Amino acid sequence: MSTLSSEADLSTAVAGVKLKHVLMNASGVLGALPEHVTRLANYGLAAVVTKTFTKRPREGYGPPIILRLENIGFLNAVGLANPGVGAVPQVVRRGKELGLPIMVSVGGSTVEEYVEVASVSADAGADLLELNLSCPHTMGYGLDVGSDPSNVFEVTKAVASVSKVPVVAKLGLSDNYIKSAGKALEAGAKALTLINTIRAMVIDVYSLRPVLSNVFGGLSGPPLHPIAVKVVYDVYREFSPEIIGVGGVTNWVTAAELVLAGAKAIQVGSALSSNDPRELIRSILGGLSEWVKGLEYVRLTDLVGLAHRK
Amino acid sequence: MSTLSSEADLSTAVAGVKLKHVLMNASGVLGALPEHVTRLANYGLAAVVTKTFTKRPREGYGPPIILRLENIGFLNAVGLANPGVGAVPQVVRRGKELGLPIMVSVGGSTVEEYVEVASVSADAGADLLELNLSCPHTMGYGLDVGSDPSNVFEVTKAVASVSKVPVVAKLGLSDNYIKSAGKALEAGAKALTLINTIRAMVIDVYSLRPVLSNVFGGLSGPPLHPIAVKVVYDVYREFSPEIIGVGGVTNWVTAAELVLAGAKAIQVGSALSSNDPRELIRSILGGLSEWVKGLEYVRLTDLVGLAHRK
Amino acid sequence: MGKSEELRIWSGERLKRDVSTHSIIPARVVLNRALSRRFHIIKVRPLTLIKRPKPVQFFMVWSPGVDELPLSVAGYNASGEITFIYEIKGPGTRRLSELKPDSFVGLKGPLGRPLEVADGGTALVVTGGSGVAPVPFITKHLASKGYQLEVVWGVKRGDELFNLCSLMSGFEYLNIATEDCSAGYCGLASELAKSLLSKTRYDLVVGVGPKKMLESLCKATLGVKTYVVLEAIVKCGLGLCGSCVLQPTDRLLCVDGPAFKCEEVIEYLEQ
Amino acid sequence: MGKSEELRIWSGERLKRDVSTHSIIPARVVLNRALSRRFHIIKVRPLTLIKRPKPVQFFMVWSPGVDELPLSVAGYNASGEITFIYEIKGPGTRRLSELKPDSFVGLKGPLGRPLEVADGGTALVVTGGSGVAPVPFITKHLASKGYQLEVVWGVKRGDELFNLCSLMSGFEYLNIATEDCSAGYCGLASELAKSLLSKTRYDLVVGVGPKKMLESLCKATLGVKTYVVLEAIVKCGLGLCGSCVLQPTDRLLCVDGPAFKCEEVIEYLEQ
Ligand SMILES: Cc1cc2nc3c(=O)[nH]c(=O)nc-3n(C[C@H](O)[C@H](O)[C@H](O)COP(=O)(O)OP(=O)(O)OC[C@H]3O[C@@H](n4cnc5c(N)ncnc54)[C@H](O)[C@@H]3O)c2cc1C
Ligand SMILES: Cc1cc2nc3c(=O)[nH]c(=O)nc-3n(C[C@H](O)[C@H](O)[C@H](O)COP(=O)(O)OP(=O)(O)OC[C@H]3O[C@@H](n4cnc5c(N)ncnc54)[C@H](O)[C@@H]3O)c2cc1C
Ligand SMILES: Cc1cc2nc3c(=O)[nH]c(=O)nc-3n(C[C@H](O)[C@H](O)[C@H](O)COP(=O)(O)O)c2cc1C
Ligand SMILES: Cc1cc2nc3c(=O)[nH]c(=O)nc-3n(C[C@H](O)[C@H](O)[C@H](O)COP(=O)(O)O)c2cc1C
Ligand code: FES
Ligand code: FES
Repeated sequence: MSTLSSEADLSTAVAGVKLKHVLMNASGVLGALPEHVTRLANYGLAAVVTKTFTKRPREGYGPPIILRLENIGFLNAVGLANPGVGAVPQVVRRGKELGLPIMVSVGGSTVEEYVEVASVSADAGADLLELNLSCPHTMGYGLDVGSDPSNVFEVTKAVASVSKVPVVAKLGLSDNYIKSAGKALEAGAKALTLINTIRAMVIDVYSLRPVLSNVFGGLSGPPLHPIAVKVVYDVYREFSPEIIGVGGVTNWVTAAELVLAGAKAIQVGSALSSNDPRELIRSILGGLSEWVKGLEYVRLTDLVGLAHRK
Repeated sequence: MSTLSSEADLSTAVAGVKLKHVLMNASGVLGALPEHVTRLANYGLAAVVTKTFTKRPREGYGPPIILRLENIGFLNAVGLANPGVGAVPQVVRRGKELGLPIMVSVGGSTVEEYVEVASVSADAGADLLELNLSCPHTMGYGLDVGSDPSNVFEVTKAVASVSKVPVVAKLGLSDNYIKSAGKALEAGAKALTLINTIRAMVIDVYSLRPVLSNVFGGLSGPPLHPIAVKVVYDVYREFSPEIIGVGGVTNWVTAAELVLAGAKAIQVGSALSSNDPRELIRSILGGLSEWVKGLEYVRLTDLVGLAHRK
Repeated sequence: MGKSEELRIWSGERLKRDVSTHSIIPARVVLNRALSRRFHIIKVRPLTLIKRPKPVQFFMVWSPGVDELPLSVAGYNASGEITFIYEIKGPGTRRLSELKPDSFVGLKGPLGRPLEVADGGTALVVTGGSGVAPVPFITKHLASKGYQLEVVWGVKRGDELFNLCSLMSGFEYLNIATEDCSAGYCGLASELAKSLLSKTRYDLVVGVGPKKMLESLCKATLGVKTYVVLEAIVKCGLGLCGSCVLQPTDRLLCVDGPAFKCEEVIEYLEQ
Repeated sequence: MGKSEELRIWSGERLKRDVSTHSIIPARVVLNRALSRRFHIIKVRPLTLIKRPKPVQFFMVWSPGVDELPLSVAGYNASGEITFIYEIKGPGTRRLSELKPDSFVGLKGPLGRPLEVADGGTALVVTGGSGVAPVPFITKHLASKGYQLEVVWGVKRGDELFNLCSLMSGFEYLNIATEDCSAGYCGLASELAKSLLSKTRYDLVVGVGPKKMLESLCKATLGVKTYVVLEAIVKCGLGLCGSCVLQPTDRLLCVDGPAFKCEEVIEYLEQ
C-alpha cells in the first residue's frame, strides 16, 4: 500500500481553480511581499492569498498592532499596511514561480480603486481575486461596504464585469450578511469568503488606555469560530454557493465544522502564528484525511454542507 | 484599621437604584424561580436580575441547550424557558425578602407583551426593568427588535411611558447598536445593558449534525469580552449614558475594562458556572478594590469611562 | 503524512486531543443490550481522554440529533470505557437502546460532585427502581475505601432483576426485595432497609432511588451519616439554567449533587 | 475580604494571575538611567510571572499610548526583574528614557528563539553600536554552558563606553575598539575581531551589531560556527504581519531569529 492510497482525497476547486487540498492562508497573514509568498508556500498551503492591496501604499498603524488575548483569540489593527498595487505583479509572479495558485486580496475606498487594483492583479496573472468588503477597522475601507448589500453589489459588479479572473467576495459578520452574500453572487462573484474579523477592543487597566494604537481592532482566532460556522451555514442554506470558510481554524476539527457547514475550501489566519506552521498545516490535513476515511467517504468535498442533511 | 476602611468604595447606582457594589448576575443565569433568587443572593451579588419572562410560560428547547466550548466560551440556546409572567410576583417577593434590588428581565414578541410583563413586574415591586431587546435565538423575540432602532424606540417608549419603575434597555451586537442605543435613551430608557450573546453554532464532526437542539445559539463568555468592551466604549463615547456592562466577565480585569470603557455596573453570566461562584464574586470584588486603591482613587465609579480621556 | 498515524481515531481508535470544539466528547458504543425486562446496559469508549469519573458523578449522554440525557456512571475501567445502566422511560432512552455497537454518542462530563466519604467502617447501600444504576460504581468505591458493606435492592417485579452481583465487587451481601414477592424479601426496599438498620450499626448509609424511599430512609437513619442520591431535570449540567433546582431549597442537583446529606434536602424530600 | 491580600498588586506588588486580558503584561519601572552619552539602562519588574527569557530573546516594550518597541533582554534576575539597555533613536526610545521609577510599561514576550549552542569550548562575542544590549545576557549564558570567552566591543566615540564588565560575568577578556581611537584598539570592531580570529581558534562566534559588521564577521569566520543577531522592524512579533522579513530570504526575524547562522542570512547581509 503506498502512502498516497491510504490518504483521502482532499483536493478541491474554487471558482474553477483546482487546489491540491483545501487549505490556504487567510488574507493579511504575510502575503504582501514575494518573500512572504515563498514562506507561505513552505507552510504547505494549496494556494496563497495576498495581503489586501490598495491603490496607494499604506504604512498601516504603529505598534501595538496585534495582541494575543487571554480568550485565546487575537486582536489586530494592522491598518491594511501594504506596499500598494505597484507591488502586486512581483508578488503574483512569485506565486507562479512556485507553481501555486494565487488569490489577490483587493481593497479600496472607492469603486474605482477596487477596479484598478483588480485590473492590475488580473493582468499580473492572479488566479483569483478576493474582494475585501469587510476589513472592519479602516475607515472608508471594509465594513462600511460589506454591511450594505447594495454597496456589495456595486463593487462586485464593477470588478466582475471587467475582470477575466474569477471574483470571490469576502464578507464579515453584519446584520445583512445573507442579503450581502446574495447580492455578491448576483453581481457575479463566483465564490464567497466568510468571514472577516469582528470589531473589538482591549483596554489596559494599568494605564487606563486602549492598547492598540488604533484604539480598536478586529477579533480573530478561536473566539470567531462558532460565529463563522453559523455564517457559513446560513449562507450555504440560502444559496449553496462556493464558500471559502475562515475564522478560528486551529486544527482539523475546526476545519471540518466549516466544511460540514458548507465550505469547500478553508483559510487559516491567526493560527499561522503557531510555533511550527508547517506542522500545523500537515496535522490539519492529516486529521481531515483520517476523518474523511473514518466516515467512509472518498473525497473531502463529498462532506461539504452535510450538516444541512435532515 | 478596620477591614472596611481598607477597601475601596465599590458602590454604584443604576437609574437611581443604589447598589452596594457593581456586580449582578446576567439575565438567564438562574433567576426564574424564587429558589434561584436565594441562590444568587448567596453568591454575594449586589442585585439580582431575573431570567427573561414572557407573557406565557415557555418550555424552552430540549437538551443539549448549553455547551462549553474549546474557545473557552459558551454556546446556549435555552429558548427563553421561563414559567411565564404569572411567576414574576413570587420571584420579586423573594428578592425583597432578601433585601436585594431586583431587576426583572422583560421579553415579548409584540409591544403589548412587553408592556404586560413590564406592568406585572412593576406592580410586583421590581426595582428595575430590563428590556431584553436582543435575545438572539428566539424567532420573533430579540434580535429582530434590537437591531432595528425604530423597534427599539417603540418598545422602550411603550414600556417607559406606562412604567413607574426605571427601564433599562438591553441591546446586542448589531450594525446599528449606536443608533439603537440612542433611540432607547430617547424613548426613556434610564440605562443600557450591553451586550447580549452573538449568534453562533457548533457542528458535531462525528454525527455531522448541529449539536444544539435548536441548531444555533448565542455565544457568551470570554470570546465576547473584547466585543462587549468595544460596544460599551462606542456607546459611552456617543451618549455617556448609564451602562451595565456584560460579556465575558470572569475576573476583576475583565470587569475593570468594562468600567473604563464606560460601564457603571457589571453583570456576570457564564462565569457563574465556576466551581465556586461565591468565591468568584469575592475575588472580582477584591481585585476591583485593590485596583481602585492602587490607582489612588476612592470610588470605583470615579473610573467609569476613563479610557476615553485623552 | 508523518504524524497522521496518531490521527487514526476512527479505524484504529487511537486517542487524540482536539477531537471536538465543544464540551461533548465523542464516544463509540462498545456494547448495548438488555439486562432484564426493565434494565439495559451500555458501554462506551470515549475517543479522547476524559477526566476520571468518580461515584456518583454522571454524564450527559447525547444521541446525536435526538436528545441528551443524564446517566450515572455504573462502571469505569482501565481502558477508559464507561458503563451506564438505564431504563427505557421515553423517547431518549428508547433511542439509546437502539444504538448499535460502533455508533457514536456524545459525552458531557463527568458532572456533579463526587461522593466524599471518610475511610472505613460499615455501610449500607439502599437502592430501588432505576436507582440501581450507579450502585456498582458506588460499592466498588466504598470497598476500596475499606468499607464492609451490604446492599439492599428493591424492585417491583422479580423479572426486573439482573445479576447485579456480577457487576459489583467488594460488597458483603446483596439483599433483594420484590414487591411482587417473587424473590427475596417481600416488600419495599425501604422496609427491608429499616429492619437491617434496626439490627446492625452502620457508619454510613447511601440511598439511591425514588423520592419516597429516600425520605423514609432519611427518617430511619437519624444520627447515622446518610447520603441520598437524587434525580432532577438536568439540562445544562453547569449550574446556569436552574432546571435542576431542588425546590424549596436553593440546591442545584447538577453542581451540588447528585448526592446530598439528608439534612440538606429533607424539605425537598418531604414535598 | 479573605483572599484580597493576594491581590495587592499595586502597593504590595504581590504576584497574581489574571492581571491582563491580553498578551501585554504590566511591569513597573524599577530604575531607568543613562549609562553613557549613548546608552541607557532600564530595569522593570513584571506584575505577574513571565516565561523565563533566554538569550537572545526580546520583548516588545509598550509605553502606554506612545509606542511599542522591540528590546533585547540584557539581564534577568532571580526576582524576575528584566533589564534592557537602549539607545535613544526616536520618539519611542526618547519616551522610554523619560519614564520614572514606579511608572508602568507593558511587556510582550519573551519573543524570538533562544540562541541554542552546544556545550563548552571557546567563544568570541563581537558587538558594535547598540548591539551591545543583549551581550551581558549572552555572555552569562555562554559562561554557564562552559565556554571560555572573549568579547570585542566597538563604538564610534570613547564617551559611548560604559562599564560593560560590571554587567557581565564569566567572560575571559573584554576588548574595546573605538573609531575615534580614544580607547582600546583604534578602528572597527570587525577589524579587531578579524585579528583575534587569525590568532586564536574559536569554536563559536556570536556577532551583534550593524549589518556591515556582521557581514564582514560572517566572511571572516567561514568554517567556524557563527551566529549573527539581527534587527528588523518588528510589529507583531508573532510571524503574522511580515514586517520583519529579512529580504531576499523568507526568514522572519521575530519567530526564526533574532539569531541566525551566517549561511541562513548571508544574502540579506550582503544586500
Ligand atoms: C443525575 C442523574 C442521573 C441519572 N442516572 C440514570 C441512570 O443511570 N439510569 C437511568 O435509567 N436513568 C437515570 N436518570 C434518569 C434519566 O435521565 C431519565 O430517565 C431520562 O432522561 C428519561 O428520558 P426519556 O427521553 O427516555 O424520557 P422522557 O421522560 O420522555 O424524557 C424527556 C426529557 O425529559 C428529561 N428527563 C425526564 N426525566 C428525567 C429525569 N428523571 N432526570 C433528568 N432528565 C429527565 C430528559 O432529559 C428528556 O429530555 C438520571 C437522572 C439524573 C438527573
Ligand atoms: C529584536 C530586536 C531587538 C532590539 N533590541 C534593542 C535593544 O536592546 N536596545 C536598543 O537600543 N535597540 C534595540 N533594538 C532597536 C530598537 O527597537 C529601535 O531602536 C527602536 O524601536 C527605535 O524606536 P524609536 O521610536 O526610538 O525610533 P524611530 O526610528 O523613530 O522608530 C519609529 C518606529 O519604527 C520602529 N523601529 C525603528 N527602528 C527599528 C528597529 N531597528 N527595529 C525595530 N523597530 C524599529 C519602532 O517600533 C517605532 O515604532 C532592537 C530591535 C530588534 C528588532
Ligand atoms: C494580522 C491580521 C491581518 C489581517 N489582514 C487582513 C487583510 O488585509 N485583508 C483581509 O481581508 N483580512 C485580513 N485579516 C482577516 C483574516 O483574513 C481572517 O478573515 C480572520 O483573521 C479570521 O481568520 P482566523 O481566525 O483564522 O485568523 C487579517 C487578520 C489578521 C489576524
Ligand atoms: C444560559 C444562558 C441563558 C441566558 N438567558 C438570557 C435571557 O433569558 N435573557 C437575556 O437578556 N440574556 C440571556 N443570556 C445572555 C446573558 O444575560 C449575557 O448577556 C451573556 O451571556 C453575556 O454575558 P457572559 O459572557 O457573562 O455570559 C443568557 C446567557 C446564558 C449563558
Ligand atoms: S441543569 Fe442547569 S442548573 Fe443544573
Ligand atoms: S514582526 Fe510581524 S512577522 Fe515578524
